[in-house]
Amino acid sequence: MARIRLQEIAFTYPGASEPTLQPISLDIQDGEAFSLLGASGAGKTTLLNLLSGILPPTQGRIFFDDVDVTELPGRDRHLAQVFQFPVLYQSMSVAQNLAFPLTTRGSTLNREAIDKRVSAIAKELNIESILKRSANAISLFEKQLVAIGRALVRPDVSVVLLDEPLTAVEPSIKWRLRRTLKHVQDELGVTMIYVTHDQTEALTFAERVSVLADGQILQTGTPEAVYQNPAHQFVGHFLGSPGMNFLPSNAFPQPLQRSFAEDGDPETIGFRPESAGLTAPSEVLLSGIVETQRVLGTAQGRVVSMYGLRCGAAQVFVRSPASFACGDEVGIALQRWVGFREFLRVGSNGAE
Amino acid sequence: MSRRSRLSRWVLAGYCVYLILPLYWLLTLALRSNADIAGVFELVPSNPTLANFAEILTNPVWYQGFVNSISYVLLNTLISVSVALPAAYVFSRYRFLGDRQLFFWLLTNRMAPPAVFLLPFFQLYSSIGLFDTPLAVALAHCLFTVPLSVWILEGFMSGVPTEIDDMARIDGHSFWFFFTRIFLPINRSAIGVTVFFCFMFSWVELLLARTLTGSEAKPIVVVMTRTVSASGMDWGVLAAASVFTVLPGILVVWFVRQHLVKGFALGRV
Amino acid sequence: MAQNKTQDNRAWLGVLPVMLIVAFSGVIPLMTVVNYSVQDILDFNTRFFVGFEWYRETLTDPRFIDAFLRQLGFSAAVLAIEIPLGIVIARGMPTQGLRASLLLVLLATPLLIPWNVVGTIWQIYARSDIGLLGVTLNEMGFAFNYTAEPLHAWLTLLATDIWHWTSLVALLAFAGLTSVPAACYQAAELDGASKWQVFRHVELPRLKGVLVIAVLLRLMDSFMIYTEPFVLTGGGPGNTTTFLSQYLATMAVGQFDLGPAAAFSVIYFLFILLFSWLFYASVMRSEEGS
Amino acid sequence: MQLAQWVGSINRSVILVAAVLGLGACGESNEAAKTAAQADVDYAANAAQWIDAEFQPSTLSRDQQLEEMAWFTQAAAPYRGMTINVVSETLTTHQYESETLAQAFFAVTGIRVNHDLIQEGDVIEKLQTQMQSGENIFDAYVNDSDLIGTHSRYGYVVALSDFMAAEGADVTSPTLDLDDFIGLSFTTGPDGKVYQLPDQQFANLYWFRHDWFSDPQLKQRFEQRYGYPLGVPVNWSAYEDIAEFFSVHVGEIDGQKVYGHMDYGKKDPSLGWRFTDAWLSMAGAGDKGIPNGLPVDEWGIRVEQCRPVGSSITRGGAANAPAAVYALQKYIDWLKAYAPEQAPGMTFSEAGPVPAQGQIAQQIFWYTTFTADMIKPDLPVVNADGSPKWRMAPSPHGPYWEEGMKLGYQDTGSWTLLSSTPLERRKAAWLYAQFVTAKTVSLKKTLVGLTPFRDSDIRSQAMTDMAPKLGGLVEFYRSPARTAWTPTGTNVPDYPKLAQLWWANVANAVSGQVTAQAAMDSLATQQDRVLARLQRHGALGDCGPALNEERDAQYWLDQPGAPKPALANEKPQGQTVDYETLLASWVRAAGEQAGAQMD
Amino acid sequence: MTWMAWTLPTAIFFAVIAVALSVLIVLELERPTSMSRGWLPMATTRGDRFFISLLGAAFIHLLWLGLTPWSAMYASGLAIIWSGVIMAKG
Repeated sequence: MARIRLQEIAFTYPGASEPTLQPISLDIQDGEAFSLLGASGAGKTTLLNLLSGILPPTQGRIFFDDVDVTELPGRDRHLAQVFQFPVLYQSMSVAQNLAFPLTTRGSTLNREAIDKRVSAIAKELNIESILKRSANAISLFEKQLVAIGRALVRPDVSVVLLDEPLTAVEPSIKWRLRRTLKHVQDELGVTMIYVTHDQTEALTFAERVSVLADGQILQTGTPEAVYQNPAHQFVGHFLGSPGMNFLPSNAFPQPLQRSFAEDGDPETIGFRPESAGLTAPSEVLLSGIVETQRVLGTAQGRVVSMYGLRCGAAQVFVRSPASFACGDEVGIALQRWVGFREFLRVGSNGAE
Repeated sequence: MSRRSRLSRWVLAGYCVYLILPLYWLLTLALRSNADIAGVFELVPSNPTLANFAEILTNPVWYQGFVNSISYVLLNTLISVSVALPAAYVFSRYRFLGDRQLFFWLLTNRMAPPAVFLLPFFQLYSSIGLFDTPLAVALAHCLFTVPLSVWILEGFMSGVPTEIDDMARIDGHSFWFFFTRIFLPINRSAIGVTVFFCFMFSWVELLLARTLTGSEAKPIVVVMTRTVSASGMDWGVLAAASVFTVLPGILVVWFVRQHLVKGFALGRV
Repeated sequence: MAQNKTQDNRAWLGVLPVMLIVAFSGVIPLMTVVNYSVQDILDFNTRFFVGFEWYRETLTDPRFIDAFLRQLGFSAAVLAIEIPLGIVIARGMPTQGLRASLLLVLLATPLLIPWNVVGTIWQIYARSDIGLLGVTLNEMGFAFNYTAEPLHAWLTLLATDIWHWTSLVALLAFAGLTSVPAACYQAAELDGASKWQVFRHVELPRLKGVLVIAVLLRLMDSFMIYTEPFVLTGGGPGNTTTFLSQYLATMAVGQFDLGPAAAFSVIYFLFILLFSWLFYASVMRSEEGS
Repeated sequence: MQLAQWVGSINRSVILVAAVLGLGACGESNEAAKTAAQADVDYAANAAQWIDAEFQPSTLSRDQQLEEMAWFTQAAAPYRGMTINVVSETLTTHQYESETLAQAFFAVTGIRVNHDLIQEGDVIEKLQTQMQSGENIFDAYVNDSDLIGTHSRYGYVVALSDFMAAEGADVTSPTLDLDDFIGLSFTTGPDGKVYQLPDQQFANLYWFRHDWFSDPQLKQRFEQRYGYPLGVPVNWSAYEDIAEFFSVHVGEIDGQKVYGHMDYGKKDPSLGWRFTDAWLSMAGAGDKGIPNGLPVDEWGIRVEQCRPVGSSITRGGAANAPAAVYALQKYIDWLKAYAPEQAPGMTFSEAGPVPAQGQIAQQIFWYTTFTADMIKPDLPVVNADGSPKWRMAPSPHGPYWEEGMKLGYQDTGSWTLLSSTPLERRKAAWLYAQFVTAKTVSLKKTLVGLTPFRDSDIRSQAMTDMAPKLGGLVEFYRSPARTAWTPTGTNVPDYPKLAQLWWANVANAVSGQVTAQAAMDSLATQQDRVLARLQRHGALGDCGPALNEERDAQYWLDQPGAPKPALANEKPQGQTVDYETLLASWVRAAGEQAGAQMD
Repeated sequence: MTWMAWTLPTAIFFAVIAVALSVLIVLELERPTSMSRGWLPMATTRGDRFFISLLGAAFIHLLWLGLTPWSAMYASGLAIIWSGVIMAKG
């Protein structure tokens, strides 16, 4: 297990004019569950390949603990990786698959120690019952579990890279695998880097999340911080479903505009659908016209709906227990907002 | 990637040299006269002549041989692919009585040593009036090409998800429409590979082609045997003819090369 | 791949054309040959039933047994060399670009040359007076003469067969390798697998399908090798390169001795059937066990 | 039977497929032929045109030629529009027939001929396929007369004598002149019937470098060493001495390595021809009596009446007799000691052109089919003026040979008609066979292909004019000695089955795997086994084999004639004869014979 | 079909095989087998066992003819026993 430090890492494909990754610095703590979140094409895979040593960075250094591994080939970095599709050795049994990383590199472990380690991991992942089976003869879900087990089995593994490990798993059992992963991470305290485009996975798994877009890290922080306090408009937009609402600050009534100015004088105000409430229209509130309404469920005996509202040129979404009909004019009360100037956060206010 | 290790690249390079040298030698023979070939050893022909090629291009027997060969090879390819397609489809989609045994049985037909089977073959095709026609050779070669075609196509089709079939059914397409307009285009590459293999086996085969033809449908490989005669061996013309026989093959490979890689890659593995 | 297949015997309709064509050109001749094998046939209307006589004669003929053993040796050597070599070559192949296309064409070329021409090419290529290979070897100080030395004849035949057929294995193996996902290599790399382990555990299992067919095809074809040795050595010097087909062809097309030749063929067929089936069954068995 | 129905239905469907695919290639050409025939073609004009443009010189006058052609036009009238297929091996003569004469035949008769050329082995294979299946493949075959014993016994070949007298009478040319064919005796069965019509003829002779043999310095060196003059060897001892002289003692001439012997030894069917053609009889293994030796022939097969009775010594045959073993041993010794290193790996076809490269001093077993390729300008064996540096001469004979025995091989490629060919097609093919051997065209054909088959052509002025360029070919054919050169005879009841035994056994001895004695013993046993099989079913009729009981070899060796006991000295004094003297004797003898004929 | 050179014994032989195959097909349709394991080293279906017994019978004959001078009838007897054992217990 190790602390991973990226120092001004950048990467440009040979012959490409645009860099795929802008200089990035990251510091991932020993034993941390860390997520890299980004849409496809954001540079996640490139970053992963830099970490696993498949690609050499164009600039910058990579440290595992205090060792500079920038020049080291992947196999000497002591890392493990779990892929989108389960990668197993088809010709071996599950137990042999799990034991395999322990038998390579002139490992000094004896038979007994290996068996012990394998059964410990199998117990952790709850796959003891299939240890004897052939790797070909188990379900996709089990295969991915075995692949995860193989990544975790080495005691000297410095970091486990998880590359969208739930892609191939059926949606109905994704949560089981996710829970198992989280559980194992907690138990074993392995440094894990979880790469995904799925915010739910990223936010539920990680202690800290980095949001990546266009080869840049836009924000790194705890899931709460990233969700509630996006450092960049894109982060706000990208996370949540629907994402954050954005309105130019001059669309708000004067009193609000004044209070915004005290908090960094933003150009754009962002607020999440659940950080606002609907009331009767009022002078001091942002007003909008109900365009759509979708019932989400009930909370404390009241029906909660997602309202789509038109505020001037923009459309915003608000989650509210109030009951309005389409065409009604309503007032939107902000409980919490974040202000942006040139896409970057300049201030925030409100309580959750 | 770890696949192209240095050793294997060296082996490949060495093997290429190993492949090319005899071919080069064939080419030089084709450019020399018989007396020259049998008389002296030289790396580069010192008196190159195109007479051997001229002989082949001007003698209608050779030309006709090429036409005959190409016609039965094409027929064979056509028949093989068209019967193998439905078979491969049902193999890849259905379980049925004896399916497991069938492929092995198909292959066993290749195990018959040709020499003794020549006479029955001849009589079989004479008895239905096909002797000395390209169709006879094409059908006989099916014995080799059909099992292989089924195998290649089945492997590929098994990789095509059955959801596609269901989708077409739900969309209300007839089976025929689905098969010809949706399914076959998906399997283009596999058909390319199959064509290559059919071509390969049918083009090079000598014994059956010789037995099943007289003078009308005599293929190029049989015409070539006339270079051995009681007044010596016509090395030069034989070599020139060989060079010509290689060309169609190279053309076929060149045209299907993309499919070859793709078809192989997605196929039965 | 065999999941979600539906059981439906109507599928036979789809297989029927294939069955008919193969039965027509395969089974009828095979039955005819079996009929031949129990008769002494002088011409098309002069035949005599002789029972198992030809079988007994063939099986106790030391020339048959010698040829059979030689055949086994040759087929074993061919498989032992061509299969690994083909795999190594496939591993060295680039996957895209003009170079890949050209290599593909070059590899396929020997497969597209008529068999008699392959023999002829090598015959003259290996001649120690006018052939490139023969002259070169002699210049290098080896007294190479494949027409007189049994060992040289064998090596030349092997070289010819390798030249002719390794490409088939290589092309099939190349196909198999192209289908190995990059992630598998990466995982093995990170697991610290050695080159051999990568080959053994990552590539070989994925090559199994193509290799089964490559081995089957090469086994059958090498067991029936005829044209190349016929052109190259004629089975000589002496009997040293006389394989089963050489011997058979002399009987069948030279002497037109249909009865004994047919018995020979049937025995021959049974042996190839046995070997192929043992191989096929063992592969199927290992698959089923796994 | 269900299967029959099933096969029947397949037949129909396959034919349907064929029809749908429109494979009408052969239909088309038939139609073309028909339209040509229907049109009012002036066959007489065509004939005249061909005679003037192509068929000169000829032994016939122009009028005779026209008359002969007119007969063909008239006889062929019922068959006009047909297309017939005939086949022969690749040879200059047949090439001429295929490319020129077939066209002329069409112009004169309206019958189209596909004259196919394939390898000799393949011709035999097609012939056998037709014989074994009864299905017509070709309407006529040109194959060597070696098969006469087979043809005359099996009954699938039409006996031409019968055919010409009966159903083929209306298509048999009045000007055929059978007696003019020099190879007719080769194609006559033991029953006296003619089975095949000769089409081209060649022999194997002794070949040597006349320029070297007349070199005074070499002559002197030879005489010094061996005690007799260098010349055409009369016996094998002399041949061996000369071979040794050139390969070992001369070694190089003009900076080029030379060899005193050339032969071939690859394990190949052609290795069998080497032996079954004449080798054993040259050594003296058989009996006296032309053409093939009676009762024991050059294959070592003894016949009684016309029944083969055995080939092992123990059955009275000579296939493993001392003379046969000696013959094989000499062949091997010379091949290894005196021939070029590559020779053991060559086939007949590969070895044939080697002497033309100028390194061979003599070859004991040389086929005259190579003549045309030996007189091409710019060859090392041809003088600047186009005359050959080489000559051909009678082959030397071995120590067991006696006067009155076969001395070499001469064979005639002959037209063979099979009874399984439909009569109409057979008749049309017979017309073509007569056409390409008719006197109108035969001299021209002979001049092109150098394989003379008509006595009238051999004695023509044109051949006399050509003689100096042909190194003795014309002289040989004109000499009475010619009759000592014959093909495989009627003792051999099944040429294909028996001939295959030879090359396999000989090859074993060549490689040194077995001794010459063992090889010939095994060969004799195998030959007897084949004979026994043929005998067992009695299918071959009155001339079918009837093996003798085995008895002590000594009994047979003690009988006069073959098998002959071993000689104490197998290498008598070498004997040579001066080529010019020999030639003069041939010319003289030829003159006497001609004179005798005139009387 | 005279060219197929039929003889009575071979006709009977092929007829027996054809009948056996038909019986197998009918049986398979009526009572489908599944893979089962007898003393052969792998799981087999009825069809597989039929093939194995045929191939085995052929080799019993070959061995008999190659190694003993006695009539092939004994080999046929052995082959029938072998086939029975394989079909029942294989």
